[in-house]
Amino acid sequence: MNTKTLLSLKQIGKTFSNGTVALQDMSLDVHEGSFVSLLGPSGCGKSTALKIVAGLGNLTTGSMSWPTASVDPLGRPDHEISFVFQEPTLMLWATVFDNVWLPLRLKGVKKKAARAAVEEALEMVGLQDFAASYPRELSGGMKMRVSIARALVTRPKLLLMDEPFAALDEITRSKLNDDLLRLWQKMNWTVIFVTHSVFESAYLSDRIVVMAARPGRVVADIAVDAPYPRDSSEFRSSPTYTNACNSASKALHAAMLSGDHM
Amino acid sequence: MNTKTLLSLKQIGKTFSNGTVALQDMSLDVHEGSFVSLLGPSGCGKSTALKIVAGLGNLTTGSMSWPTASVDPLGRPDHEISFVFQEPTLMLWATVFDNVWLPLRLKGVKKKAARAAVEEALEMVGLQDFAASYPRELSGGMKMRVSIARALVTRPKLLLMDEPFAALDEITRSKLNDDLLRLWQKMNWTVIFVTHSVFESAYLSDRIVVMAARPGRVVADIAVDAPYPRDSSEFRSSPTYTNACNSASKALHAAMLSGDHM
Amino acid sequence: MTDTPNLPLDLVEQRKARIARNERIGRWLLPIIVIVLTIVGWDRFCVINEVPHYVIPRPGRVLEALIEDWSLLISSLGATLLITFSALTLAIVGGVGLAILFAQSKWVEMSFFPYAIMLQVTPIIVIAPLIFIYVDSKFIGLLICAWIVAFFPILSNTTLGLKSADHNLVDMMKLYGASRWQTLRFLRLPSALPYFLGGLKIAGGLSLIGAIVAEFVAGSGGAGSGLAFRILEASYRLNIPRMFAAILLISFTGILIFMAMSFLSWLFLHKWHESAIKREM
Amino acid sequence: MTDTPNLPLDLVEQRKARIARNERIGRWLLPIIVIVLTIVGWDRFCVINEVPHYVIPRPGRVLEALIEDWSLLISSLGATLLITFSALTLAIVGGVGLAILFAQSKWVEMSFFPYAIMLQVTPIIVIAPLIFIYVDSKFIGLLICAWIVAFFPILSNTTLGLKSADHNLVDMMKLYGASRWQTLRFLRLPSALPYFLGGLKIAGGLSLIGAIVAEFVAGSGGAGSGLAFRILEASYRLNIPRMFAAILLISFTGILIFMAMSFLSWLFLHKWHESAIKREM
Amino acid sequence: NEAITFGTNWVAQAEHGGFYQAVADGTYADCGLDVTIVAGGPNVNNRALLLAGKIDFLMDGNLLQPFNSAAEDIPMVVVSAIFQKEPQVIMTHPGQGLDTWESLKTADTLLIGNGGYQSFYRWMVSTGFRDEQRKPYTYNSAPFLTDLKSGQQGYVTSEPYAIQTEAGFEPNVFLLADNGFNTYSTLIAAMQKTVDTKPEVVQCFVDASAIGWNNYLYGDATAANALIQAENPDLGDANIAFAVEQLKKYGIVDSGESETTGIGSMSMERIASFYEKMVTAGVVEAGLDYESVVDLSFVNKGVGLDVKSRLLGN
Ligand SMILES: Nc1ncnc2c1ncn2[C@@H]1O[C@H](COP(=O)(O)OP(=O)(O)OP(=O)(O)O)[C@@H](O)[C@H]1O
Ligand SMILES: Nc1ncnc2c1ncn2[C@@H]1O[C@H](COP(=O)(O)OP(=O)(O)OP(=O)(O)O)[C@@H](O)[C@H]1O
Ligand SMILES: O=[N+]([O-])[O-]
Ligand SMILES: [Mg+2]
Ligand SMILES: [Mg+2]
Repeated sequence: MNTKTLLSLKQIGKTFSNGTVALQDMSLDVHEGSFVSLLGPSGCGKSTALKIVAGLGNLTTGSMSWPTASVDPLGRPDHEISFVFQEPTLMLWATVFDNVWLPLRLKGVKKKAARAAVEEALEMVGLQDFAASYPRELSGGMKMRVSIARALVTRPKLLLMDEPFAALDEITRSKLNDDLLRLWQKMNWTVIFVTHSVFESAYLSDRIVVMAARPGRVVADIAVDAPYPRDSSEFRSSPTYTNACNSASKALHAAMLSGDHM
Repeated sequence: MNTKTLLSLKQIGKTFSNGTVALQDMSLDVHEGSFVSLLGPSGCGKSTALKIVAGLGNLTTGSMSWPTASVDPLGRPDHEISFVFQEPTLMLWATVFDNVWLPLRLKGVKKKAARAAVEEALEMVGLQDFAASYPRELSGGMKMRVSIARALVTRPKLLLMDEPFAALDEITRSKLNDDLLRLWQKMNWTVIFVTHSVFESAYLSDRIVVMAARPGRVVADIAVDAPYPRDSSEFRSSPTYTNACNSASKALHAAMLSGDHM
Repeated sequence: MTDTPNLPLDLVEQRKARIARNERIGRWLLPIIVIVLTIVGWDRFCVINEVPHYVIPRPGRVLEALIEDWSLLISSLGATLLITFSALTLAIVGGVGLAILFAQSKWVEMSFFPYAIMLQVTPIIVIAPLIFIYVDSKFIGLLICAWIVAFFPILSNTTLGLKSADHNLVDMMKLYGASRWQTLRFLRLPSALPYFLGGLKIAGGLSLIGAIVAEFVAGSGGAGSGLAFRILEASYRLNIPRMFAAILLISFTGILIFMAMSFLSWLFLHKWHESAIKREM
Repeated sequence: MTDTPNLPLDLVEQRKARIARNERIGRWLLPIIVIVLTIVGWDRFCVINEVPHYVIPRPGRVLEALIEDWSLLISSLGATLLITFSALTLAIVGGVGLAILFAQSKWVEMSFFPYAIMLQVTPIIVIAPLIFIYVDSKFIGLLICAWIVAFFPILSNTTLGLKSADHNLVDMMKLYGASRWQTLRFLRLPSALPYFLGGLKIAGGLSLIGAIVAEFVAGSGGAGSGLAFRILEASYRLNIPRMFAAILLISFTGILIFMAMSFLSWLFLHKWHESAIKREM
Repeated sequence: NEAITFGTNWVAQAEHGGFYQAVADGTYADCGLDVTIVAGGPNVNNRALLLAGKIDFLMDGNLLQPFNSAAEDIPMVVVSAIFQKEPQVIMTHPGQGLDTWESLKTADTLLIGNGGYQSFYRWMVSTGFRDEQRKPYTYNSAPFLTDLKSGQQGYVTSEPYAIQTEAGFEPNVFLLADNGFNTYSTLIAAMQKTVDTKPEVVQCFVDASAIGWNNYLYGDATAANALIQAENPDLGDANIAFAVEQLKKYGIVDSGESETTGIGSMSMERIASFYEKMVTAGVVEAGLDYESVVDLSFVNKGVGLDVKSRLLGN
């Protein structure tokens, strides 16, 4: 495994103009090729943190750096980032195909050249038959899957996923979990993955970061020391997995109590 | 427990104009006071079925009746129905308070008179501090919780919930699970609850209905014969629970294979 | 809904279907009834108040004039429509072009929007002579006048639409490194479409009005002159039925243009925009 | 962002802040530069082309006229503004009222929208005499004329807006048994607000133009007459600097009205609508 | 006193002087009328108000409109002709080869308003002018001033003055009336019904207007001018003075027939001759009962001649 640092957040803070302190003094180093899960109560700042990493928001305090990438004057790295937003965020006026094609299209890939990649991505999320549909003709989970396909189609260096599987049934979800892991290994991606499922985080990631709410901050950083590929049933009954789940659960409980949440 | 039939779907079918057969020959009787979970792969027609029950869509075939309620000429029952949509569906121009107040407001309840009820509902979902916020100032999970509060504030006879807790962390989710069960018992509600979690469905409901996709139809109907209130840890280790989970999982797997899904 | 299997629908569904059918028929029947009533009302008004024919002619007389002067009126209509559609085309190009320009930066918008407003509020009748001092072609002069009247709604609505793009999608564009132009092309323009088409519905009528005002102000007469001239002439000659016939023709044209714009709207939006999709659930 | 704790921001954040500051300054500076350049350009144009003062006067002369005739012009402006704002008020009431009526059913819309279009496309100059036959008060006559010019954009945009309500929210309203009126009040009207306000921006200028056109068409002169009459009179008397001064006053007023409408838009939308919220993420 | 309204065809001007004079000095009131003058304007359509019965009398520019009334069966009649000559002129720049009426036919551009285009210009076309020469005049002289090879319509009393004072040169002025357009002008028209039911009112209005005009032209016009200027504050004293001078110089109001039969006089011969001319020119159709739209019974009675001779001291 790689230990170069891809991304480094140093005591970042984000305060919205209505006074909400979404993040405070959050520090996090993400290694290249790692799979980091972000776990935390609703409203603790996970989405905010992800957007900041993606370069979509201004910091109020602190700094963010990309030690191994060259950056432009505004601090954006020169490599590909993909993002599965928490909401599907589809273009309503475009078909499923065109929605997934978009990131390629922005790079100048023509429809014909993009077809294979788009269809592969759609197949992965089980929507090969809906390429010509419009978003309004899809169910909630199907929309989310289009969004996932769109993120995967570019083969990014860094993949940010904000609760991508929350709207999916467990079988689809576990299939996609495995697909994602396979791709991640094959492509040597780095993934930051927001989830609400302790089990999912323990199964997928090599590191679980638990956050507490208002101010959003890191309260636990749990390594899941198990090699990939992980055999599903075997790994799920291993002590590493159980320990990781337990630590994460405990940290989450503690976080719930420490924040002003509920 | 009550055995009067509240709602009866007889071989209902729904075909969209693009040819998608969302539902076909779906029959379902829902007893008064029962807690029915709807489980099924993404895109199998759960949301469609719920909307039809709510009177928000036309049937293509079959019929729906309310044996114990008087209905208006368009077949709508005279009692209250609440709906937590799959998406938050908030009024962007209104504060959290006003969003939750809405159903009461539509009944002519003035702001002052509604305050206590609205605040109670917000407290239940942990958003008492955000009454004055606008939806855009909330995280994804918080928006969903506002939507849940809005559904609970009216104390409906029939509560339809479309994956209400999917966007929530597990701790919040289990708290809301318990709150919901408590309210359901106290108020003698009838609940139809769409979820992707087999565990959640087994824990909450007295009946699990499993659907298969395209055409959407009922493929299994599993009773969960355990008394309420259910002690969380005790019930979760009971054979009833384990059996229900297993049957549901199996049915779901079978459904995945039988539908054209993935 | 297609291919309804042959299962019996229950009573409620039948009732809903009946309501839908009535709605469908009413949508066409009621307007016709209203039109007929209007015409009858107009006729009764003239008769009961003994309105002289040279003040408001009775509908029959206007119809006669319409038939009698048909070829004259229709050729004038042609001339007016030429200006109208040329002006509308320019209004679309100009309005959308300026909106895109203004969307590039607050600076540009704040610097040049005032000039667009000045154009909108300056009465054509005042600047027409100035235009004609510097523009030799009469057609181009008329076009400029009609354009000035028509472009603003498109500009204003499109500007609003370009700003109304979903910010999550804007973020997504940014993330994938979309250029300014790509963001415009793939996100802002489609988002602005409903607003633009709304502006187009307004501008359609305005370009007709603009063409007529321009002719009033700047159109010399003679062969090949437009409907405005026919109105002026008929009014001067006290041939009031013909004047009304010309006005009716304008109104009718306006309605046709509006319907064309509405159809265009439907064409572009019915797949996805709330205002145009047929609700199925 | 409020209450920034005193931690050092790093270079990138400093750069972003600098860009934002430049943007803020540029938003005000650039328009001023453009205005100055325009005035200088106008002056140079007049001098280089030796444009006679009675065709296009140099800016200085217009300014002189503006100062000299200030009291005359300002009282005329008052008269015009009275019509303008009365017409705008009526346009809002009428436009929104009709839009609400039309939103009630496709029947009503299809039956009466054509009449709205007819009003829009009928040249004021033609129907003004008819209006004045049946309306005795000159003020009311002018008002009707200006209203006819201004109401359509509000009607059209509001109608579009009422139809653009999120269908999930429409479903929700239905579910909770909202009456037609409640759905309108709590859902459709707020959803239509951005569209309505867009229409208002167009109608603001149009009601000014409408007031001026109405005065042109129907206003005899005399004390208490509006800017249109001043323009006509000045033009007739070849007092071109005064004419330009009056036009400038109109333009300036139009810009002020637009700014007022924009402010109103901001006021109603900045809390929630994409087009107006300040992005923080 | 009976309240009546009189609609003019333009904003208050010296060309309306006599009417204001009769209002100001009580001449109308003396024969029982309370007259309100409703000023017109470039786009104001007072005719519609007359036809709809909203005003009692209308000032008509020339005889073409009454002919049109005859063609359209509109029961409107002309009861007096205050101006013996149409004051309409064509102006050109001096020294541009456009110094005679005939040479106007070679001008590149003639700026003629919409009304003029519908009336006198159609006669001009019949005499060799061309449709293509015409461009619309919207009461802004800038296009004329910038194009030296152009001509522009105007009232002999107004536009030449504005040109002289603002543009600084004296334009060539060609009075239409002196070049064959021999219509009466500033006609007083009323609906037939008014003439039939209230002849005394008509007579009073016609007579008092004639007296008013005599007083305005030959006596002390201060009160009338004050009324006019109250209506139209932009009109300067010099402007009025110029207008009155022109009215006299060209014999617009008082020349020919009127010198013997009084201001307002009309003769059917002259009307017939104008009608024939217009028929020949194709401006109006042949065979109209044009006599039906003129009623000579209120004029040609020498009313006001006494006032004139008293004021002129002979
Ligand atoms: N635009 C905004 N203006 C003000 N406050 C905001 C804004 N966006 C987010 N917040 C606040 O910031 C905090 C963090 O929000 P964020 O969306 O990052 O939470 P999250 O961890 O993603 O929650 P969830 O799991 O529910 O999606 C919340 O308290 C929210 O209310
Ligand atoms: N407006 C529509 N037009 C056409 N097809 C539609 C429309 N709405 C839904 N569908 C189709 O109907 C099927 C059922 O959709 P529905 O939303 O009921 O699924 P669901 O079970 O709720 O799925 P999920 O768990 O992903 O929310 C899907 O295949 C979808 O593509
Ligand atoms: O002069 N107008 O713009 O109608
Ligand atoms: Mg989030
Ligand atoms: Mg669903």
